[in-house]
Amino acid sequence: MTPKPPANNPQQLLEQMLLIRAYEEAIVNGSAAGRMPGTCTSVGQEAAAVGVVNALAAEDLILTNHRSAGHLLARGADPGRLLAEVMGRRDGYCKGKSGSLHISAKELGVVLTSTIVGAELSMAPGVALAQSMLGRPGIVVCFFGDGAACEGSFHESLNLAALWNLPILYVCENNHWQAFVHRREAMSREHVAEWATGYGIPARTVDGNDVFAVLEAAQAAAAQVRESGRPCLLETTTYRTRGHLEPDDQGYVDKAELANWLARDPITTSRARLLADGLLSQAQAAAMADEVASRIAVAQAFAEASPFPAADELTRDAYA
Amino acid sequence: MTPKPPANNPQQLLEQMLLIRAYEEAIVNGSAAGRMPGTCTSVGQEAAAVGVVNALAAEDLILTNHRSAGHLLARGADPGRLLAEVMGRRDGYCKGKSGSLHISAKELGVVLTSTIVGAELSMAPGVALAQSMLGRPGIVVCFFGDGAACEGSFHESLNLAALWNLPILYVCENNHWQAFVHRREAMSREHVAEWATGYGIPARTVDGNDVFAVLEAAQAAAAQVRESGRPCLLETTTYRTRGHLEPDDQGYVDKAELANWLARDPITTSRARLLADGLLSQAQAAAMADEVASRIAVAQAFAEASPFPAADELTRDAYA
Amino acid sequence: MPTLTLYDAVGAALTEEMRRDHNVIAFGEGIATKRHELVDEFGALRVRNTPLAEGIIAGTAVGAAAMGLRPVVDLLFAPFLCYAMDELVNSAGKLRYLSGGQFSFPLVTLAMTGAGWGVGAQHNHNVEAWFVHSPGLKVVMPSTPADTKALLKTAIRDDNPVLFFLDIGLLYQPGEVPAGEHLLALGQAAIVREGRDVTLVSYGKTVHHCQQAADQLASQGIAAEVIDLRSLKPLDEATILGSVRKTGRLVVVHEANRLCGIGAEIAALVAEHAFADLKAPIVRQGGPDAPVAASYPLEQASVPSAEAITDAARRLCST
Amino acid sequence: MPTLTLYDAVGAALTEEMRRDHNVIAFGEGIATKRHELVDEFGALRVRNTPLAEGIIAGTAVGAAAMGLRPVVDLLFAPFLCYAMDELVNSAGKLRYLSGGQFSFPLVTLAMTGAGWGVGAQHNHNVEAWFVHSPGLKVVMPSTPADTKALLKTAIRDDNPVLFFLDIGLLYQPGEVPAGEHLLALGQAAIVREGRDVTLVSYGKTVHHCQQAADQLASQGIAAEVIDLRSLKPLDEATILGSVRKTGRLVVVHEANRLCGIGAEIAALVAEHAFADLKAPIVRQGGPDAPVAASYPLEQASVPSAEAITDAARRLCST
Ligand SMILES: Cc1ncc(C[n+]2csc(CCOP(=O)(O)OP(=O)(O)O)c2C)c(N)n1
Ligand SMILES: Cc1ncc(C[n+]2csc(CCOP(=O)(O)OP(=O)(O)O)c2C)c(N)n1
Ligand SMILES: [Mg+2]
Ligand SMILES: [Mg+2]
Repeated sequence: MTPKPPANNPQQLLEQMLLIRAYEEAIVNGSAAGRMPGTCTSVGQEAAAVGVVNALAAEDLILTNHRSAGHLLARGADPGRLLAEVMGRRDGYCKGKSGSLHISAKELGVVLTSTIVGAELSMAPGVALAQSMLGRPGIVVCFFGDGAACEGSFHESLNLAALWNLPILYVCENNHWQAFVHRREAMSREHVAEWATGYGIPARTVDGNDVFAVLEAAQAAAAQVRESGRPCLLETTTYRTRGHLEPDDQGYVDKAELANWLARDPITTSRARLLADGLLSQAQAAAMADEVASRIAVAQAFAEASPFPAADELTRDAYA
Repeated sequence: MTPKPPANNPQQLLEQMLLIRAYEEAIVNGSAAGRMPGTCTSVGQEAAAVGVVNALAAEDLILTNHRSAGHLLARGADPGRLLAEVMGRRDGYCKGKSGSLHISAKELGVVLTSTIVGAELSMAPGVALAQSMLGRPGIVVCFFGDGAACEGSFHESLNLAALWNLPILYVCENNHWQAFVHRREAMSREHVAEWATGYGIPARTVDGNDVFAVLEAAQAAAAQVRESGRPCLLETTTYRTRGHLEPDDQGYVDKAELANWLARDPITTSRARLLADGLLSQAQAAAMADEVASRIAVAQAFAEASPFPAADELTRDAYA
Repeated sequence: MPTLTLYDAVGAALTEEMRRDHNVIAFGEGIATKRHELVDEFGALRVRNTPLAEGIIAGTAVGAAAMGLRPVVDLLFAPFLCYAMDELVNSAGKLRYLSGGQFSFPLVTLAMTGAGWGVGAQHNHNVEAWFVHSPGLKVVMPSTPADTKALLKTAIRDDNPVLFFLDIGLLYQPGEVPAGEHLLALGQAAIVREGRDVTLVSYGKTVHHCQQAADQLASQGIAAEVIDLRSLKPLDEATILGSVRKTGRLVVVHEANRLCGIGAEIAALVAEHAFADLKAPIVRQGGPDAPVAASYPLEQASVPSAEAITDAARRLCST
Repeated sequence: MPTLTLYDAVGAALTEEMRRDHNVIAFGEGIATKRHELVDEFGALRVRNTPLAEGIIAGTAVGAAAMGLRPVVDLLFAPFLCYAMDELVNSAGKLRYLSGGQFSFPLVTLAMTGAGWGVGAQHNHNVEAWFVHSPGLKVVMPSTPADTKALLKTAIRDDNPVLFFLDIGLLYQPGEVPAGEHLLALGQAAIVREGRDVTLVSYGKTVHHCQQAADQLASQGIAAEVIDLRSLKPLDEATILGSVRKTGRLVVVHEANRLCGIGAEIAALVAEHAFADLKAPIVRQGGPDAPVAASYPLEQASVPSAEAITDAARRLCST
C-alpha cells in the first residue's frame, strides 16, 4: 500500500473527514461497550489533519503522535489494519504491539510515531537530515500538539532545523488541551507560532477547523519548505471536542468554550458550505455517509476477526 | 560570611575585576605547573560578572555554573576557600567535594551550582517559587551561557517563569563559545535575547565588556524584576579569551576575532577610563594591583595548607 | 476499617501531609484537575497544573526543595521520567553531596508503572532499578493502599528525594486503610506470609502473585514465606537475609527486566551474605529483555505469573 | 604493532568505518573541532559540531538511523546521557519493537565515564547498568585501545543502538593496536589471564586492577582467572559460567555503584546457573552508594583497588 494521492476536489476532503469521524466513533462506541480499548480521538480536529495531509506529496514523510488517526486515514491507511492495531491484533500495522498510541506505517511514509509527547520533535531533524543527505526528495512533516510545544525538545528541534537548514514543516495542532490541562495554564503565550519566530522560522496560524483554509496554508508552507530547503511552522487552531482519552466525562471542560467550538464543527461547516455552493447535493451527502459507514463496518469486522499475536512475539523485534 | 554589599564607587568595580583576574591567573599558573587542576576560567568576562553581581541586594539569590569564579568573588567569596575547593581540600566551600565545577556557597546566596549545562535554568524557577511562597524578599539571578541557552531547559524555564510570574533575572553570558563550538555553529540567531522575546519576557543585550554599562543595565533589569515580580532577561555579550578548560591551546579559535576582543579587555578599558576621568591615579592603580596580588598570595597559601578530606567523607552527605 | 483504592490512598496521604505542613506543595501535568479537592482545600498556589514538561517540573521541585518547600510532583508514567533524569539524578541526587551537605532535597516524585492498561512500553516500563543504582535517591513501590498511604506520608517527611512508584495494575483495587495517622519507615520490608521451605521476595503487583503461589504451594505441602519489599532503597537486607537463612531457598520476582534489576541485587546480596545457608540455586523471575507490547496477551505474558512462581518454587524445593 | 591511545583508537575506528560506508556520519558538541582530521577527510556534512543539547543530538541520531544513516554521536560525559534518556531509551530502544519491526536503529553513542580527572559526580558517574536494564540497547565498555577500535567498528556495523562507554582513566593510555581491519563480536568476553582458583570478572579500568591483583595472588600461590567482559549487553554468560564452574569462586569488580550494577547481574547469573559448583560466597566490589567527589583521594577511594581485590580473593580461597 502506498500513500493516497492528495484529494483533487473539495468533496474528497469532506469524505476523508467523515471517514475519520466514523472511525473514531466506532472506537468510542466499542470502548464504551468494552470491546475496544480507549484511545485519544481526534474528533473535532479532522480538518486540521485532512487539510495538511492533502497538501503533501507521496514522497513526503510524516511524524505523528498519540492522536494520529486523522493523519493516518488521510494518508490512505486501511481502517481495518488501524482498528486491528488498536485492538492489539496481529494484522495491525505494528502487529498489535503498538496499540493505538504509536502507530507507524512506513509504507505510507508515516514514520517513528511515538506517544512520548515531544519525541516527534526530537526525531524529526534526523529524518530530515537523512532525506537531504541521501538525496531523497520528500520534505518531513512533524505533527505535534500545543503540549508538545512546551517540552524542551521543541526549542532544541527548531533551533537545529533552522541552523542546519532542514526541510521540515512543523505543524502544531493547538487544540487548547494538554490532557487535563488547558493551554492557558501551560503556555506563556496564546500561540506556539509566537515562539517559532524567535528562531527565524516562518510561522503562520490558521483556522484549524476550516479544511479549505488549512489546505491552502499547508500547500503554501509545504511549498516554502520544498523551495527553501528550510523549516516552516504552521499552527492549526482547533479544539479537542471529546476528552483526552476515552472514556472521559470532560467535567473539567468549560461548557461555553466547548459549545462555541462544537458550533464550528469542521464537518458540519464544510458540508454546509459545499451544499450552499452547490458542490454537493443532499443525495450525494447521504451516499457519502453510507459509503463511509460501510467501510468502517468492514474494517471493524476485519479487525475483530484478526487473531492476537502468537506467544513468540513477546520478544521478537526487540533487537534487529 | 555574608554577601558583600554592592560597590559604591567605580574603583571598587575595577578592584573586583582585578581580584578575579589575579585569582584565575593563579589557577592558570598553578595548573600549568601541575600544582592545581585545570578550570574553566572567566578571564575576559570579568565585567559581565562584576556588573551584574553589584546590581544585587544581599537577599538576592544567585545560581551559577562551571564558570563561576567571577560571580563568587564579586559576591564576596573568600578566595582562599575557593582555591581550597578547586584543589579538593577540606576547607573549600564544599569540603573539597565539588572541585571547581559546582561551587555553591549558601551563606553568600550562591545556591545549587551545577556543572550540568542547563541545570541552573531548570532549578531557578523552584528557587524563585520558594522565595515567593515563603514570602522572602530576594529575587533570583540565574547566570547561564549561550550554550546553556541551546538546551531544552531554557525553553521550559522561561515559559514557566513567565507563566507563574516568578521573580527571576536571567543573565545570559554570551561569550561566543560553547566549549569547542562557536556559537554561530550552534545558534540559529545571533542573540539569546531574540529567543526570550517569544515568551513575552523583557530582554535586553548589553556590552558585557563594559562594566559600567553592565551595572546600569543589571540595576534596571533587577529593579524591573523586583517591581513586576516577573522575569527579565539580560544578555551580556562578551568573549572567553582563554580556552574552555585549562590548559587549552585555542588552536581552533579565529585569531582575528580573539584579537579584536582582547583589544577590548574589560580591565584595561575600564582602568583607562578611570585614569582618563581622573577617578584613579597611577599610584592608586599600582596599589590596587599590589593589594590584589597579596590577597591572592595569602589565599593560595591557605588553600595549599588545607588538608584533603578525611576518608570517612567518601559517603558522608550522600543522604540527609 | 475504611476501604480506599491505591489512587485514593495517594490523595489521602497528600491531604493529611498538606494539612500538617504548609510547606508541602503539589504540582504536575493535571494534578490540579484530577485531584481538584486538593485545590479546594489548599488553594491554587499550593496545588498547580503545569506545562507539559517533565524536566522543568522536576527541576522546579529540586530548586524549591533546596530552599525550604517540600514538593510532591506527579510525573504520570514512569517512562516520562526519562525527561527528568538530569534533574532527579544529577541535581537532586548529587548536589547535596557535591556541595558538602549545604542543601537537602525533600521531594517526592510520583510515577505509575507496570502492566494492566495495554498502553505499551512508552507508558509501561519499570525503571525503578535505575534509581536504586543512582546515589542520593530513595525508591519506594508499595503493593497495597494501606502501605501506599503510610509510605507516602513518610516519604513526604523524608529529607531526601524519594521516587515513589505506583503499580498501574493495582491503582484502582480497593483495600483496607487504617483511619488516621499511620506511618511506615522506609526500608522496612513486610513478611506477608510466613513459611519455612522457600522465600519468595517481590514488590508491587507481583507480591500478590507470590501470595497466590504460596497458596498453591501450601496445597502441595510447601510452606513459602512471602516478603513484600515495599521500599527498594533503602533495602531491608536483614529481613531478606533472615528469611533465606531460615528457608535456604530463594525466588525473587518482579515485573521489571531481569537484567540488572532489583532481583539481581537481591540474588547477589544473598549469594554474598547467606551463601552457607542456601540449599539450592537462586531463581529470578522477571520481565524479558524486550519492551512491553500493548497487545493484551503479550502484555500479560510479560509479568511473572503465580503459576510460574509456583513451578519455580516447587522445583527448588525438590532439589 | 602500532601504538595508539584509546582516544586515538576511537578516531581510527571512525576513520576506517567512514571510509568503508558513506552512510556513517558523526556529530556532537565539538567533535568537528576535536577530531578535525575527520572533517578534512569526510567533509563538514558528515562530521558536524552541534548545539549544546544532548536530547536533540540523540534524537537526531535516532531519526537519521531509522531512515538509513548510521550516526555516531559523541555525548561527552556519561552523566550528560541524562538529557538524552528519552531519545535513547524510549525511542531508540523501543520503537523497533512497538512498530512491529518496521525500523532499525544503527547508531552509536560515545560517552566518557569513570575516575581519573577529578571532575566530580556530574562528569564521573558510571551509568552503564541503566542501559543493560533497558530493552533494545547494546552496551560496550572496553579496557584497551585494541578492543576499543575493534568493538567500535563492530558497533558501527550493528543494526541496534549501541551505548559505547570510554573509561576516562584509560583514555590517554597507549596500547598496541593491530593495523588494518580487526573486528570483535559484541558479547564476547576475553579471558585475559587463566587460572583455576578464583574468577575475577570486570570491565573498564578495573580489569587492570584485577590483573594486578592476579599478579599479587600468584605470588601467594593463588591462580586467579581474569575475565574482561568488554560488552555488557549482550553479556557473555557462557564464558563467565564456564570459568566459575572451573574455579568455584567469584569476585565481580566494577567502579559503578554496587546496587543493581553489572556485578549484581553477574552474581545473580552465577547463583542461578553455577550454584552447584560454587565453593564460597560470591564477592562484589563496586563503588559506594554515593556520588563521586572531585577531591583526588576521595575520587580514588571510590574505585576498587588491586589490594582490595587481592584481599577479597584471598579470603575466598581460604574458605
Ligand atoms: C513526555 C510525556 N508526558 C506526558 C504524557 C501524557 N500525555 C499524553 S498526551 C498528553 C497531552 C498532550 O497534549 P498535546 O501535545 O497538546 O497533544 P493533544 O493530546 O492535545 O493532541 C499527555 C500529557 C506523555 N505521553 N508523554
Ligand atoms: C549537559 C552538559 N553538556 C555538556 C557539558 C560539557 N560542557 C561543559 S561547559 C560546556 C560549554 C558551555 O557553554 P556555555 O553554556 O556557553 O558556557 P561557557 O562555558 O561558554 O561559559 C560544555 C559543552 C556539560 N557540562 N553539561
Ligand atoms: Mg493539545
Ligand atoms: Mg558560552
